Amino acid sequence: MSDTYTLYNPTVMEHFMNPRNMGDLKDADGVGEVGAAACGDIMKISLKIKDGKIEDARFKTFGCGSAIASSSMATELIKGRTIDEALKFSNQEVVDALGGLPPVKIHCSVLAEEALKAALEDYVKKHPEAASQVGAVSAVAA
Amino acid sequence: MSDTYTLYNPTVMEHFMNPRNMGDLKDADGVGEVGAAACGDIMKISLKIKDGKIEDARFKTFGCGSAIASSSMATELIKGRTIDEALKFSNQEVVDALGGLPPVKIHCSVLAEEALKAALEDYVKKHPEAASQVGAVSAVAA
Amino acid sequence: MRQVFLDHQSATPLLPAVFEAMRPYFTEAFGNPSSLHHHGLRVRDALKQARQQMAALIRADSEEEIFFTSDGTESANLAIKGVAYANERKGKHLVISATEHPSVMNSVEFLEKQGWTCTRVGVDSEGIIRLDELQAAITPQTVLVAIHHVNHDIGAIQPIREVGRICAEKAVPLYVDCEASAGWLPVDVKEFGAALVSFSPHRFYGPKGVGVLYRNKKARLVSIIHGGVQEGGRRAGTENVPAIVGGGVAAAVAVTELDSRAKHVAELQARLWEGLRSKIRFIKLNGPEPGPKRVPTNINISTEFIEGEGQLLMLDHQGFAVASGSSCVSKSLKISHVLGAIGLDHALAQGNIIMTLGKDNTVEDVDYTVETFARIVTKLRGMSPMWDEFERGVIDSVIAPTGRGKSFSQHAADVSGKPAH
Amino acid sequence: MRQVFLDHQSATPLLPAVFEAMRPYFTEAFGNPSSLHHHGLRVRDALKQARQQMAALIRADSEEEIFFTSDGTESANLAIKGVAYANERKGKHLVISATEHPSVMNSVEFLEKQGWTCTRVGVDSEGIIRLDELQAAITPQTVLVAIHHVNHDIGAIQPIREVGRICAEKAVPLYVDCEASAGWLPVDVKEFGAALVSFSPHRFYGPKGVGVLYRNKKARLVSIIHGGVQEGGRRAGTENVPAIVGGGVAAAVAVTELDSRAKHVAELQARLWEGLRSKIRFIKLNGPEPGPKRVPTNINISTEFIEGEGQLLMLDHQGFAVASGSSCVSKSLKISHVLGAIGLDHALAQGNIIMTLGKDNTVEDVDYTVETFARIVTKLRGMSPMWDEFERGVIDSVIAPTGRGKSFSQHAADVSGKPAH
Ligand SMILES: Cc1ncc(COP(=O)(O)O)c(C=O)c1O
Ligand SMILES: Cc1ncc(COP(=O)(O)O)c(C=O)c1O
Repeated sequence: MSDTYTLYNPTVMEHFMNPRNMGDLKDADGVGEVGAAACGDIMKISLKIKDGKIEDARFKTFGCGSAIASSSMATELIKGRTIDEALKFSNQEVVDALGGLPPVKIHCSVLAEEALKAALEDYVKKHPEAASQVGAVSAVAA
Repeated sequence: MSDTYTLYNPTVMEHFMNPRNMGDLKDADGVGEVGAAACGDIMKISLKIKDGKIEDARFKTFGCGSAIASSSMATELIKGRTIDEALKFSNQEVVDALGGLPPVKIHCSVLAEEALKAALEDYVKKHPEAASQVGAVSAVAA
Repeated sequence: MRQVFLDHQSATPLLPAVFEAMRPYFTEAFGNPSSLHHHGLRVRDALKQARQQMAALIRADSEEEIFFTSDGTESANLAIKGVAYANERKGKHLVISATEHPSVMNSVEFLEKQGWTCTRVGVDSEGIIRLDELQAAITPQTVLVAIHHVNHDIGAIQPIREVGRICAEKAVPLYVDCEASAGWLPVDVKEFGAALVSFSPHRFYGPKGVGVLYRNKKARLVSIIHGGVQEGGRRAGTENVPAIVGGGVAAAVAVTELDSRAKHVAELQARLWEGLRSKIRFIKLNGPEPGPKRVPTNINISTEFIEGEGQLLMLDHQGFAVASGSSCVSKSLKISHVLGAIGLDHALAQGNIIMTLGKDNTVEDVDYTVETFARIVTKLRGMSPMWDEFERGVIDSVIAPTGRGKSFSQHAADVSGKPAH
Repeated sequence: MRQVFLDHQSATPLLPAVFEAMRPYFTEAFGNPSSLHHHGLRVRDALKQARQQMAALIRADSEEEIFFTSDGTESANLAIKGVAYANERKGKHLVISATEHPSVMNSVEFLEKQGWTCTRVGVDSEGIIRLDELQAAITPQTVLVAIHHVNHDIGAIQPIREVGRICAEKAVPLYVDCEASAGWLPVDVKEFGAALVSFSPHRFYGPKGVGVLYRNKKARLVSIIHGGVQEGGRRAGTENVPAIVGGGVAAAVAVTELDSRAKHVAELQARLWEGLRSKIRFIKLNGPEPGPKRVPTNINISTEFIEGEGQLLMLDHQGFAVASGSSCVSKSLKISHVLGAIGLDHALAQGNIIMTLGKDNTVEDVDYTVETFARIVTKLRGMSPMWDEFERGVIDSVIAPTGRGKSFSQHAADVSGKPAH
């Protein structure tokens, strides 16, 4: 049956079928869109940031099940974090929180990390006043 | 079951299981023993000849089922024939009378022909007086 | 949950009659056909009957032209390498189409490493081989032409009689991979002018574990799996007797049911494509329209702005089994080379879904599929940044261009910093 | 008629539990393991379990070291050619024993045509490999040593641990063909020091249609059947799911029953040989005496002055299934190369019979076999000119020479005008 035999583990499947934070944020403070050339996945993350903290996050993803689940999980994890914390975010957190991804799909979690960082970078570009708080951004994004 | 699925056809099997003319002839007039180098088969045919006619024939064979069946059938066929007729004997008669042999086993019937001819040759050697009747022997045996 | 199986290209359930035919060969008639005692001879007889049944399916003259392998892949390997090695002194050039199955493509690649050369003949946008290119590709060094009858991905039926005529003129043996057609379309080795033909009963309700290779006696072929002298010295190894027996019965049933099966799936195929096209915008059929140029089992579509694996997973979750040629579903992370060969846009290749019909599918299955699939497309487009960007005029549709925005490939290259393919 | 099956080397009936395990995979769980939907994933899980069961039988660390092929022959081809091709740049020399199965011998011959060289290491008169010769045969160019665990014809158990030690010292991977031992003798890939091990469940009450290749992750191996990326890219082609599942269950049963099966057949083996030797004159056991150097399933005898096929046929007619290494039973009309390698006299090789015991054979079977066989020997000797000539002192016995007469070979040469071998 469909529930017993699935390509991904139940957590991944649950995030794929019922993704959290799907959509766009009106008046987002930062938006990042990244793509994986080989696989054709495209991921977009929008952030609402207030007082150096991520208040809200949304994603849209063109990609496979694990790409959708990864963006769902990444936006879940990142909410409430400070920019500094968010800059240290690693794809491994997504993999762990999802209870693992097939080896060939790890790049989906990397894409989620990249989309998040692109969104933070966009935020800093649009909010130069925040640059002091997020000194590390350019280093990371370089 | 053993009767339904056999390596050879029922005629061959019958001649193998119940060979005709098996044994040696006391006071044979001609005995021929031939062998096939490759396969290791050895076949011996003894003949009783009277008035230029084969009165009786016996065989002994070291060899596979089709070698035994071929010698049984060859001795059956040859009985009652004149020496001249016997000299024209061909392995194909054995194959036909047996209702066919697997291609790889045709050489067994050839061996039977050879054993018969060797026995006839032996007869002529031992009975030079019969040479006139059997002018063709040396040509055939050569 | 209601189950709709639309992946008959990858698997078919065993016919009950086939299972019953196989059953005695597991425990009762368990002999080895190489044995000389009655246990062996009994199964040897059974293999002979299966050979006759296979020969009848493809209208071969004699069961002695039928060799058993383990699957369609091995049959293709044997055809390609077995002919190449047998004719090494004559020449070391092969000709294949650009859309052959990987079992052919990769056999050829292996030979290329060993010093052979190969010309891959292109196909048109429907996936039909270019006969003029084929004609030009054959050289005096060519020892084999390999053109499949029907393509596994897009269902395109190749003009095999014409191919056969060209090969006959040039006196080069033709190998026709009939894996995607045998049991569904008539195959006639003589009409095809084929020296070799392969197929596999697991594609038409027979068992896994057996492949068939027909070889015309005039074609030279050496073995590629070495050992004992099973299969007339062309394939060593203990024969998979139950599967061979079952495959023979599946072939016999296919001979009698071929026309009715083909008619049934052709009706469903037309209805399925009509339903999808009318309910879903920005959807494209890959390969020829349903009709004489397309195998009646296959529908291959690209749905724009969404990716194939997601579609497949959501369909699976709803009880629908389908396949996809998207790069995300392949272990190699590459799109199907067939979609590449017909020049399909990369974005459309990513949105690929393959539905293959079988004799047990119904009109209700088809309507239910269209309805469910339309809902899934809406859901996935709602999640897709591409759909949003298309609606906002940032990127354009390939299927129905609006004249606004850049291409998906350009956009993907912009966001990833690298070209999309 | 009473049936006594004494050809377990060529075939074993399926265990009922194995058949039941396979059954759902024909019609219900008929999916293709490459599919991403639940039909495919379900059978993928089943394959994983079968891999674990296979790994357990040979004490491999991980199921990821298990690859499925179609039979023992293909596994041997993959081991030999797959390692040879993978290490082509390192060297092109192989070492095997002179008594390997044809699947090994002929794979090597094929490679020899492609530029490889091979040293065939001799065996003693019992069929045990000469370790000093092996040691000397390995060169810096050697990329693989292939020595079987147990010989298929004469049941000789090779000193694999010593072979493994030599290979480890020389840092050359060792491939051990365990087709004639797995399921009957303990196989431990690590104790053996084996980089590759092959076997096939049809030899221990599993189904035909599946072979197993264990490969230690450190050993380089490329695929020889090309196509899709099944089996971790090591074997393309649709997996034979029911057979793999059944093979796994057969392996699991073998793990638990190995000791009792081995003990049972060892008792029968001793009784059979004791019975034959005491009832029949001029009979010889080929290979080691029953005991630690001989697999407990196998009795290989030569009965002097009569030929093997005839013995086999008469036994079959009485309901007994056996095999023979005589040239008359082989399609190539050659005696088994194993009998040649142990230096067996040609006449004795012609009189060869192989009886292989199974778990369902009984003491009564054995006694009945001895009795029937003795009668058949008498009948055939009565028909044999050789027996007569021996009695008359024209030719001598090889087994118990009397000092009178010439050898069979000399006699055969004399009557045929050509040497006997
Ligand atoms: C056209 C074609 N050729 C060859 C094959 C390989 O056959 P098998 O899966 O039996 O190994 C396939 C399998 O799908 C196919 O579609
Ligand atoms: C020692 C040995 N290796 C390999 C094989 C070949 O295995 P299969 O018959 O499964 O192809 C056999 C078969 O009898 C064997 O005995």
